Amino acid sequence: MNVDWKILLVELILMPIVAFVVGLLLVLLMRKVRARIERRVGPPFMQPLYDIIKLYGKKTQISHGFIMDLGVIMVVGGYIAAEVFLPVPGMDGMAREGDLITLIYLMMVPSLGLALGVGQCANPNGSIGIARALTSMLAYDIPFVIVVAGAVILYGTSNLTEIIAIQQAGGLSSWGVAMMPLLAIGGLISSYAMLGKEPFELYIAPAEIATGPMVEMSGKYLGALFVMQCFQVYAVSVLYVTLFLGGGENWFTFLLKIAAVIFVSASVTTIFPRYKTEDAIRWLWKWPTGISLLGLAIVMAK
Amino acid sequence: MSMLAGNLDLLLLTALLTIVLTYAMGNRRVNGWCATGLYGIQLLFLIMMGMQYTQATTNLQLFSSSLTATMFGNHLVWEMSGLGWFFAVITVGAALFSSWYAAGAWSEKRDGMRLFHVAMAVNVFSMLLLLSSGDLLSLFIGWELVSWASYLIMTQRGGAAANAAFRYILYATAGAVAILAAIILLHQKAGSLDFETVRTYLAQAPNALVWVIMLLFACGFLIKMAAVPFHLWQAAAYSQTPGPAAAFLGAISSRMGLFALAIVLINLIGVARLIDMSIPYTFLDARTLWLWVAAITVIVPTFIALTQTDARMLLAWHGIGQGGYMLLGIMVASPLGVSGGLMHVFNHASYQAALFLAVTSVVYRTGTADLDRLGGLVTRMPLAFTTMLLGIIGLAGLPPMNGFVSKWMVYKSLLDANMPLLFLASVIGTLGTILSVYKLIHNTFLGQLRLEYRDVKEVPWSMSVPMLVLGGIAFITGYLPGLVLDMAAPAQAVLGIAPLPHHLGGVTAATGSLNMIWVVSILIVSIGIGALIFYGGNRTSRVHQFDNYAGGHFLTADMRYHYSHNFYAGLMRVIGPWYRGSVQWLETGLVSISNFSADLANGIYRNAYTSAYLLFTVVAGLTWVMFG
Amino acid sequence: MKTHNLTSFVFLAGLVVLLAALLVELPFGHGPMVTGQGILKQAPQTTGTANIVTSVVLGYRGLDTLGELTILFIAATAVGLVLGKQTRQHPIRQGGYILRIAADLLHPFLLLLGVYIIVHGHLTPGGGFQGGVILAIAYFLPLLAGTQNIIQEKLVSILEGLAGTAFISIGLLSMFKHGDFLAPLLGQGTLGELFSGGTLPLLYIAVGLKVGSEMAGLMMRMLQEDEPLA
Amino acid sequence: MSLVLVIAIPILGAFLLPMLSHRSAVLGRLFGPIIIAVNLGLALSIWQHVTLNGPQVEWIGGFAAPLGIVFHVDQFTAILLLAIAVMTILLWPRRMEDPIREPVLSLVLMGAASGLALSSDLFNLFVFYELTAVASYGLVASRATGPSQIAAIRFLILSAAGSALALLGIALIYSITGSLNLAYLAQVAPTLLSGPLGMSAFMLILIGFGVKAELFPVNTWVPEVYASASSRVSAMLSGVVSKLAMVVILKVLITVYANTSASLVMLVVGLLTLVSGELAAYRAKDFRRMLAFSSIAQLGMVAMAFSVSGTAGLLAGFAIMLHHLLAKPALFLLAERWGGHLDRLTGAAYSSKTGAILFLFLALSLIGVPPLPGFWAKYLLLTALFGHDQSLYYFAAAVLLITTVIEAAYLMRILQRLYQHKNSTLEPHRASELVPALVLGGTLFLSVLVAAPLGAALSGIARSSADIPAYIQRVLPVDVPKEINV
Amino acid sequence: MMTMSETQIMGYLLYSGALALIVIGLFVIVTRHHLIRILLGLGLLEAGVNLVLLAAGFRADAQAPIVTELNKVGTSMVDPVPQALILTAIVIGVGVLALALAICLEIHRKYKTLDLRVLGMIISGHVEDEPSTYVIRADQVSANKAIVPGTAERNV
Repeated sequence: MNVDWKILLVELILMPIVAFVVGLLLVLLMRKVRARIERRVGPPFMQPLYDIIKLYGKKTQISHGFIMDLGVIMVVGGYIAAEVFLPVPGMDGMAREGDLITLIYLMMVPSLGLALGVGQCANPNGSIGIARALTSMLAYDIPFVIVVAGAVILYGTSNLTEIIAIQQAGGLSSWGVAMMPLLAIGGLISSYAMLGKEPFELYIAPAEIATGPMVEMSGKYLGALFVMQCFQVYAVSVLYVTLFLGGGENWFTFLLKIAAVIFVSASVTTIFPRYKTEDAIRWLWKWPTGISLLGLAIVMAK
Repeated sequence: MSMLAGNLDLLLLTALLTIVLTYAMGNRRVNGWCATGLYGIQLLFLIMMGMQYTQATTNLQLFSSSLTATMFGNHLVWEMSGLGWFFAVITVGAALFSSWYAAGAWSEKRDGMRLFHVAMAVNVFSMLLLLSSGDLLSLFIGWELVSWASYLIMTQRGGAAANAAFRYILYATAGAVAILAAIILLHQKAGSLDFETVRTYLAQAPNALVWVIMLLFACGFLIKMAAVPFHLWQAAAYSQTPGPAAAFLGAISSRMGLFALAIVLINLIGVARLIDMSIPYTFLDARTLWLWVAAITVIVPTFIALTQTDARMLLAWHGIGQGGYMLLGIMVASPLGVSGGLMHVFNHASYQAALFLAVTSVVYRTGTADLDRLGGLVTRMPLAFTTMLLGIIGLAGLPPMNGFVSKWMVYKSLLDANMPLLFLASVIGTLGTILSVYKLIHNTFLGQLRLEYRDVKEVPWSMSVPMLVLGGIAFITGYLPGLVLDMAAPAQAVLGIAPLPHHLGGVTAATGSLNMIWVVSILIVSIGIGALIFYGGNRTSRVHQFDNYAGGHFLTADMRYHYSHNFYAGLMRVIGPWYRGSVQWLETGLVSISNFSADLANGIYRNAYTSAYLLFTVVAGLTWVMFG
Repeated sequence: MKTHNLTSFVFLAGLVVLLAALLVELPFGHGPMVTGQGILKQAPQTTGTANIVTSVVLGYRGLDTLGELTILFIAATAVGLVLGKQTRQHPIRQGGYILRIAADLLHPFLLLLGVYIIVHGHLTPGGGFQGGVILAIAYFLPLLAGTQNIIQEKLVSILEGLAGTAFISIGLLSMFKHGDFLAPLLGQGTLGELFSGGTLPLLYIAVGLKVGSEMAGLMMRMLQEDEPLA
Repeated sequence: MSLVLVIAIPILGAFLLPMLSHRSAVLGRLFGPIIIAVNLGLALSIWQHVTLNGPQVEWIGGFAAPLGIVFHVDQFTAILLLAIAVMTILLWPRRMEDPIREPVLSLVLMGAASGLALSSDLFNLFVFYELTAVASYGLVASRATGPSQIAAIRFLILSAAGSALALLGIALIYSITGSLNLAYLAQVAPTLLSGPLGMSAFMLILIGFGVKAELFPVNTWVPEVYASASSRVSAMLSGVVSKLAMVVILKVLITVYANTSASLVMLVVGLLTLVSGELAAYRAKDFRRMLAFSSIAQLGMVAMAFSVSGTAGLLAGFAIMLHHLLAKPALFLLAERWGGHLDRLTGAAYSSKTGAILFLFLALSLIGVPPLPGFWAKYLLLTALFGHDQSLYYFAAAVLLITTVIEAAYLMRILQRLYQHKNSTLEPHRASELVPALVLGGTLFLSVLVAAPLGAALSGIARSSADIPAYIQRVLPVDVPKEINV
Repeated sequence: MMTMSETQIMGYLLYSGALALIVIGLFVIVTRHHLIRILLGLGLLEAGVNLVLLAAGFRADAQAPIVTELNKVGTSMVDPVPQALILTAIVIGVGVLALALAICLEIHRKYKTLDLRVLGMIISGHVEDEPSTYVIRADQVSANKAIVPGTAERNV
């Protein structure tokens, strides 16, 4: 494997940082959009960062045992690992060593970590929250997997860099969104659920934190989860851009695209109420799954 | 050394010797260690054979034994091919770790250890015999031996175990007669039973006949694999046996079905033939049929496992489901798929054994495997927890464990073969697995520690070491999957599949490659970074495990607040109704039919007017021969 | 039970039809008597008995005869086995005077008749079986008539044993002399005379004694039952 | 060396035994075994003679066939003779209510059974059949319990009526052909006996001898008798006598009625017997009844095997016969202590270990687990059935396979009970039962080790037995004219 | 000597007699319940069969197979073989009958009944077996009524 080690090392260090920064911006964007829709001013520019720093600096940090720590470590570490498999303009990172499927499974490691951590702090509400979370993972991953399958079969490869290359070579008409619009819709909806946005936000339940997974998460535990949120928002949006919007030709269009994705999701989700878990499952298994299957059929027909 | 190397007789004799010695030693403690040592020797012989593959130019080398016989005109030979060797390594390895675990503290103040070790040895021997069968008849002989040996190992605890084993042996006999029918049909048509003749005959046999033979064989072998709809027997039968035996069975036993099925479907009939054997009035062909059987076998047992409340039952059900992945990979019959399927056999053996042993450790200390009555043991039994963590990550097929690699290969081969629905099915299986294994580890080790288990201690080293080593194997083969892929290469060659280009870290394919060295290293490093960030924050203060609040209300340790029962209530509310469509009715229907007709027969024999039969028969018979 | 009888009737009717259909097919009166002709041709020379049936019974089919003797023997044995030891001697009801006298008078004549029939079995109709039965009756009649029991169990058992042994040993003898079991021995003499037919008359005497003793034994054991059957 | 001795000596012994035991009880007690030993020696010498220089023929009394009675012995017959003698000595009653009469019956049974094996004259076969029958009624009734005697009388009625019908069949054959010699009949059969008349004669003979051959549906006596008679008698009947009745049917079938319709009849009868036996055994509540039903099923398998014409069928039939000849008596001997309701068996394995292990072995062999002999027997049968390219034979094979599962079900259920829990009320087996059973089981086990040469030898035997023209040549050296015009 | 038509008639007579005996015998065996009657039926059946056997040996215009001055060797005689066979068959019948009667005696001593249905119920386990505890009233046996286990009451 003839890679330039220095460049690779730089990339490996740079990509998570970029992801973190961009993730912060995206979180900010989401909160801003929401605030604007709700006729509020919204947080200042540095607010997300401040939150994290504040949480890490808290005085009382209650730990329920090593596994709880391990859990949040896995949460953060898993996403850091995931980021280097997501190609961004100029930086492929590990994308050649592990493909789309690897990435998806890497992105499941943090949820397992979270589950472990929450499970360790013997709080029934936490466990219930985890049960909710895993259930809705089952719910949204099914349409998402269909989308992935469709994309891989359409592009004939599961290597993200090549997927990007194929789309950019063909121009706008060969973007995923043009080639497989239905799958694009399905992917968008399931990405909302993945991000825990309305109407699928029940499992994170940020509004009533006492009955969600984060019930015992105070201080830097919650901070780690905030970091995770940044990474997650970044990862999901970049993945969507990579699959459907032709990746990033350069940093400008790249940021534009992911911002667009987040903007759309933020603005759309704001107007929705919240589903119960069961209803979320039913809905996700009815509409996005149906749409994606239809799209898949079209892709197969091609 | 050279005369030792690749000597099948030596291997079989050692296996036989193991039976004799374990019987002779009886219930002494040393028995277990001796058995373990003998398994070690067998593993050594197998490794020597493996060496020969590295030197040999071809992967098709056979290790023939001097054991042959000629019965009624067909010549039975026993010779081990690469395929058999691969499975044999797993078999002996599983036996090694199981008996190692059983040899230690576990066997103290426990009678029937002789039976345990003998049953294990008999299993290993018969499996080796099966795996080294050189023609269909010797295959059948080995097959039956394996079935009855597993019956022996299942039934040893008596009571419920005996009933489960009884159910198993009925299924097994049904399968065996199906296989026997197929074999004799082939013998009549092809004239001989050695693989070469059968292959050449099947190549030009009419489709209908091949269908019949294939279905008969497949029924027999799928029953051993407990594929849907024959899946009812396995979980109970495996989980009721003593822990280490359950580990052994769960690791390898039902893979014998896969071995035989691979030989018949891939090696004898051939995938090309399967593909052009289309099912009338549908757009399906034979291969698609088996692929879907495999996919359903992935999904159904996994979601049954999701509902289990006994740790061993849960694991056993997952064992069935994982068998589906192997069958999927092998039936895809692309280099990637077959390697994935075969590798998954190894990986599954490693983490499944580890999981069973971990659960056994919990049972050893707490006396129960009921998921509703455990919890919080992580602080008490950290090593068992570690083993189980490694195990469930492997079982769920997440990086960095080896389960991920093989499953990745199966997914990839399915996508490359343009089978998105099967891919979807297998991923659904994985998601279900994640849910249920989290329930397993959560209900066992996390959450509230029950008061009665307050001063439970870690299991002794003699038990914890083997299971940790198994977990370690699961991790290392995940880190360097090339090791296993090298082992699987000869097996793949035997099945007539092109070799898979791979390296130590994984596979490189045009359509997306995987290099676990990188993936795992990155994951480790980034978890390290995560740790840095975490410990960079303000220092934490531990609270006692019993110091818990919920909703601001203090929870006393004696009250039960561990959220374990009916863990996925919400999900069950949605998918619960779908569990009704089980195939239980098939079994019960058969049983009631046979009972009814049996009563009928008894009635005939209990009639008081027996001489009337004479009259009736005479009249009927004369009418037949005179007018019929 | 009614249904059972009804079905039986139906089937029996069917049987009648079928058997009738079979029997009318049979070549009555002119069937191919392959064995019979051969025997009729050979028998006078080979066995030298005027009564060819006898030569069949004791010569050509001597083994069957041995078999049936054995059947009688083990039937008697089995009867003894079944009825067991517990059958006790009970006082026999005395018959009327005339009956007893008649029985006593008839006894020697019956004996004589039986012996005659036995020894002439190879010349005239009749033979060991018929004569044996008469012998048995000769001993049984007084028993029925209620005079004292003149059959000793011991005697009977010894007699049946000896007779059977005699039959077989004649057979074996002929085997050692002639090479074949039950082959005719001692030259046949002239056809139609009393001392002719080689060993066959001897065999018939053995048969007669055997049958007589067996029948007597059977009847005796039966008689020792007192209760009438419901 | 004359063949008749095999019959004459036991009968002679039977005649002499009462007198001897009146002389001295000890001598009488020893006499039976001595006679059997002599017979065993005779059988051995016959067997050796036959294996050395081929099948033998003997004209009784030197009267040339077809006029007289003919004995014919080939290797299979010789093996049967050996088996009869061996089984008689193994099942010889140690302690008996009646020290004189039971040995007499057993001796006669041995002689008559040998006669059944040897004779090739239709009526002579009938006589020996009746002799066997009477001896076995006596033996069944010898156990002075009510049920055994009821069973005996029911058995007697059925069997006597059956043999009357068989005699009717023989009479029909005689009036058609005018001869009773099987070889001669084999010659004339195609012209004279292939019509409905001849076939109905076969039907009558089949039904008549089928009573003792345990063929459906005239085998209703089997469970009663085996459940109530002493287990040695049951062993003798199911092990030896039923086989010999089957051999008689076989003789008639392969010599005279070697046509498709007859073998079709055999197949159907065998199939019904198999199915009814296995099903009934599946629900049997009593160990001995279960064994009885399973022996019915085995004989059904034999009948199915003989329905396949040619060497394959004979080979399969012989294999199953010999296997069952060894396995079932051993099981009946075990049943001596294990009779009664199945629930009594719970935990019996802990009271007599050896018995349980022996049962396991025999059960596995009966189910047909390779490489035990039972498997090879079933394998041969299946091969024969599949070799016959007819749908009905395929169906028969399928049924056989399915019933194998049922067989496994009931045998394994017994095993479950045996090993269930430790407190058992049953007393362990006595040596007098265990030793013969172990001898039989051991023979079976040894046959596993020498399976390959054994199989080769057996197929040779079957080949020689299936060669009918040679048989005719041996029995009728001078070709008898088919019709003698009067 | 006998003409052909007479032969025919004789044959019909013989065979119809034999047929009648066989069928009546079977009828008794099948439909009666009393052991003694069944044994009598057995006797009839055997007689019929023997008659068929006898008829097999018959020849038109032939003598008895006994060589005397009247009919020398070579004159046409009837077939001697069936006669010998019948002799054997009869004796066999006698033996079987004797044994059967003995068993009947024994059974009657034990159960005080010879009704096959009751005995059948006893042996097939519908009524548990304890010898000499069954009293079957005579009317029940004589009248062809089914005897249910309940009516077989104990006498102590």
